[in-house]
Amino acid sequence: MNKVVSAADEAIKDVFDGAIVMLGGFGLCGIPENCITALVKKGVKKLTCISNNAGVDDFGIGLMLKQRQVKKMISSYVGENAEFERQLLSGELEVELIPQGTLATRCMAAGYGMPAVFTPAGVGTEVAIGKEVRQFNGKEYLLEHAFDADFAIVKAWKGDTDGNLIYKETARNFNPLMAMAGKITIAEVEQLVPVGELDPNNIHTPGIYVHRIFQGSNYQKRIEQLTVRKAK
Amino acid sequence: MNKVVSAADEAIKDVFDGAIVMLGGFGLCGIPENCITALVKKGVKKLTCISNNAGVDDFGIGLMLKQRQVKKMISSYVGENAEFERQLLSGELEVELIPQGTLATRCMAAGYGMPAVFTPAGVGTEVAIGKEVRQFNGKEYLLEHAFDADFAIVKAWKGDTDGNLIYKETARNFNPLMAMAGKITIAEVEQLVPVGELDPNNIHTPGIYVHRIFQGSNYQKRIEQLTVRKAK
Amino acid sequence: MSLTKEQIAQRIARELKNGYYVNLGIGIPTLVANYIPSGINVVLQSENGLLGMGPFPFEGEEDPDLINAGKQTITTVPGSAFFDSAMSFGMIRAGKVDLTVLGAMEVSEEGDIANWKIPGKMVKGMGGAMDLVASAKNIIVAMMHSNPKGESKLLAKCTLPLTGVKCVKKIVSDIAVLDVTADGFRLLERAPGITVEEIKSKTAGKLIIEGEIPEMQF
Amino acid sequence: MSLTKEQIAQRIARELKNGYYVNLGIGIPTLVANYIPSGINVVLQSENGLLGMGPFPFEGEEDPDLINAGKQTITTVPGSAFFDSAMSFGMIRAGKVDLTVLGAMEVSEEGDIANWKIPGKMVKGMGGAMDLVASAKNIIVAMMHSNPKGESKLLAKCTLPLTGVKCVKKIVSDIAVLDVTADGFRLLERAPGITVEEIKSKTAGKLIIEGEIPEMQF
Repeated sequence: MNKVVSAADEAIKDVFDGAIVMLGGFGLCGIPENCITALVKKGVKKLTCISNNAGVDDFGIGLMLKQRQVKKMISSYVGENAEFERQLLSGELEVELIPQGTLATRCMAAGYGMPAVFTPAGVGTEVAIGKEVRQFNGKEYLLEHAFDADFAIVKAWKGDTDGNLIYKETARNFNPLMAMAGKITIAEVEQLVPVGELDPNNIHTPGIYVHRIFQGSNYQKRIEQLTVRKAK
Repeated sequence: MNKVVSAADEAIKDVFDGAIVMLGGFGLCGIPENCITALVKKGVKKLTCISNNAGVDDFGIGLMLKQRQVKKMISSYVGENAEFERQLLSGELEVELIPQGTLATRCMAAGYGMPAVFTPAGVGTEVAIGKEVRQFNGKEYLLEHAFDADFAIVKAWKGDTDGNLIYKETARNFNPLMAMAGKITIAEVEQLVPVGELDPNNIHTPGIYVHRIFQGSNYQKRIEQLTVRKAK
Repeated sequence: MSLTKEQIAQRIARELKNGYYVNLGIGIPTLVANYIPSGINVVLQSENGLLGMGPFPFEGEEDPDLINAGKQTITTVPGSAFFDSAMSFGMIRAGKVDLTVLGAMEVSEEGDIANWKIPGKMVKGMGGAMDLVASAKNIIVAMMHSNPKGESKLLAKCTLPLTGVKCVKKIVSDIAVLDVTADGFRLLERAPGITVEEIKSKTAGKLIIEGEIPEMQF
Repeated sequence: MSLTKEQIAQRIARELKNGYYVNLGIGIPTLVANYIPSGINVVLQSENGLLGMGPFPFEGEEDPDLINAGKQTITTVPGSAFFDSAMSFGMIRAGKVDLTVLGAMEVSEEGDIANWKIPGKMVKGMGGAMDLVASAKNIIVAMMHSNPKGESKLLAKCTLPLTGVKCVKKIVSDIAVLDVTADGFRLLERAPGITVEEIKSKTAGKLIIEGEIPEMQF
């Protein structure tokens, strides 16, 4: 079940204007750098992007914002960049802010074939406006619907040619959840290995969820907040 | 955060008459053999057991059935043993049969703090009787509630002293789901290792879910259906 | 001549397409794995938590931690992955499994299926069958056309408690291949030497016969 | 004297109990990790997918794949585990995290909290705050008692858009420690040199003062 494609351009070739696209990563950690570059190059427009964050001015989804490729962002935390703010305030960009756990769970729900889930996040706040509230065991929950994305674009550490994926450390974040949730799931990996090389006990995303995989290149892996202790 | 207890007897010491107890495993694969032996020895009674299967006559939960310790079984597939059938037909034992995926998902829901989930399994069948049916995108789903178990007793392959767990092959099955779902979670492991020895990327059950862990012993690991090919 | 169980499995195997992820139920469906056409690459899912199921192990190489949903000892193929039961049924529910093959006691002309319970007899449970039939996008049933008493198992309405409603897409029985359509069972093929008349007489539910019905070739 | 940010963190650290799993928010809460009392063993959860967060890495040892929810480079301690964001918020929602410490712009006497949005200003989002406050069983807020204009941030009702309702259990401000009870803010301790009168004057919501209010010791 070989899922290998040559590179990012080929992997994202059918992402169409107006598509709903999930993009993995938390901040700039674990983002599909190669695919974002390819999407910028392709110039596809009017995208709805589901991603926890929106990148920074000159990296990540920020690059797509700069090209005005994004019609709507669905995120939990945005605005680490000036262009984003400008487009938002001018009305060029639509933003839907949702709690981070709700975002994660709506991805998982899609991957698990659950049409909707209940979460207490946002009860009594403006997030609850227009949503069904339901009590279980004396506590209130909001009904939140599974996402329905055309494409999920994720970044993994290792992957095999069958599409099995393993993530590294906190670069895992939303990636395995989105990988399950796309109608078409595209994975870029730091290390593409032959089938059989990954321990089947340690697979985070089974290949059944992945439609295309390729060996990424030139990862920058930018650090947003470098915090260190002085020498030992 | 050391969670280590000496042995099964100590691990299950507060399991009380009438408790709701989840037991991991699929058939006899990945069952908490040591804890079952300890529960039989302790003689605790009137248990509600949530487990995919009910063991065989002389092994697994079958041993508890023989001692008439089980008031109710919640399972997807039972009756590989004669004593079970006798108790069921005589009305000594109550059985609630639920679809396997529903069983798994109700465990997961408990571990994820989701009070209820929607699944299409059982729509239009007797499983749906008395349950809320709801349509999403033209398809019908049943509302199924999270389990609320006093104890979850699971078996893992490797575990560290902080309670982090790794399962082997298909002995994983319901174990990680139940591990998340117990008010008290007890894990027995084939290999108990010092903290720091397991790769944090490969943990299946983070220690936060586990309250007690011990090194199991004398695993029989019985095979229910031995199927082989003749010599190479 | 009616098909043997092996021939039913062999016929079903022709429905496999390259790249399919497939869940094979217990019994005849399991045999389908033995007849996968050459050039067709499929991955077998076992709902107890495995993608990439291989054949039975060689004698002495059985591993008690490695079983299929029928609790049989098995092996894995390269590229396999293990996961928990929630993810397993999650991928089934989300439609990631392309084809499910399972047995049935009864199928109705609307595609309802009954295969888990006979009232009055000991009930062992539905296992994963209800999840599979409610979720799979493509369900093929492997079954005998009639029960041992000679009564049709392809009915207008099921008489046994249902496993799922309006879900079966295709039936491969010992005497025929049929699609389940909005209008009833549509006869596609007949077993070698079996006449359309015989199939008609053994099908209690609405049977649609259009044009020439080819004979299966083995 | 008002407490410094470090002292607020230090005072909150005294609330930690051995065996606690703790989620520390961005800002003052992060500093709590520096003041964990000796003999108290806690595990830090970072909601982007880590249990067992350690201190910042030594210079040159930073790993871009290893960050906390504030996007800062971090390390892990032995026994750590990585997981996805759904499991991370799942364990929070299921009450497995014993304590959440976070900042606030306003807290009401009923325990409502506002900390994510100021109308008219650029809104960056709630991140994981709404999940945390809706789910945690024990929430301590680290905050300044008054805003820069000198207005109280402990109110009868929040004026800013809410993050969560009736969830805050305790507040450690720069001048006081208070429990949030069914009857209002209950004063527990005052900062060194701060009088009860001053706390009274700076608390807009209902304040309960019973008996002698001890001074915090550092």
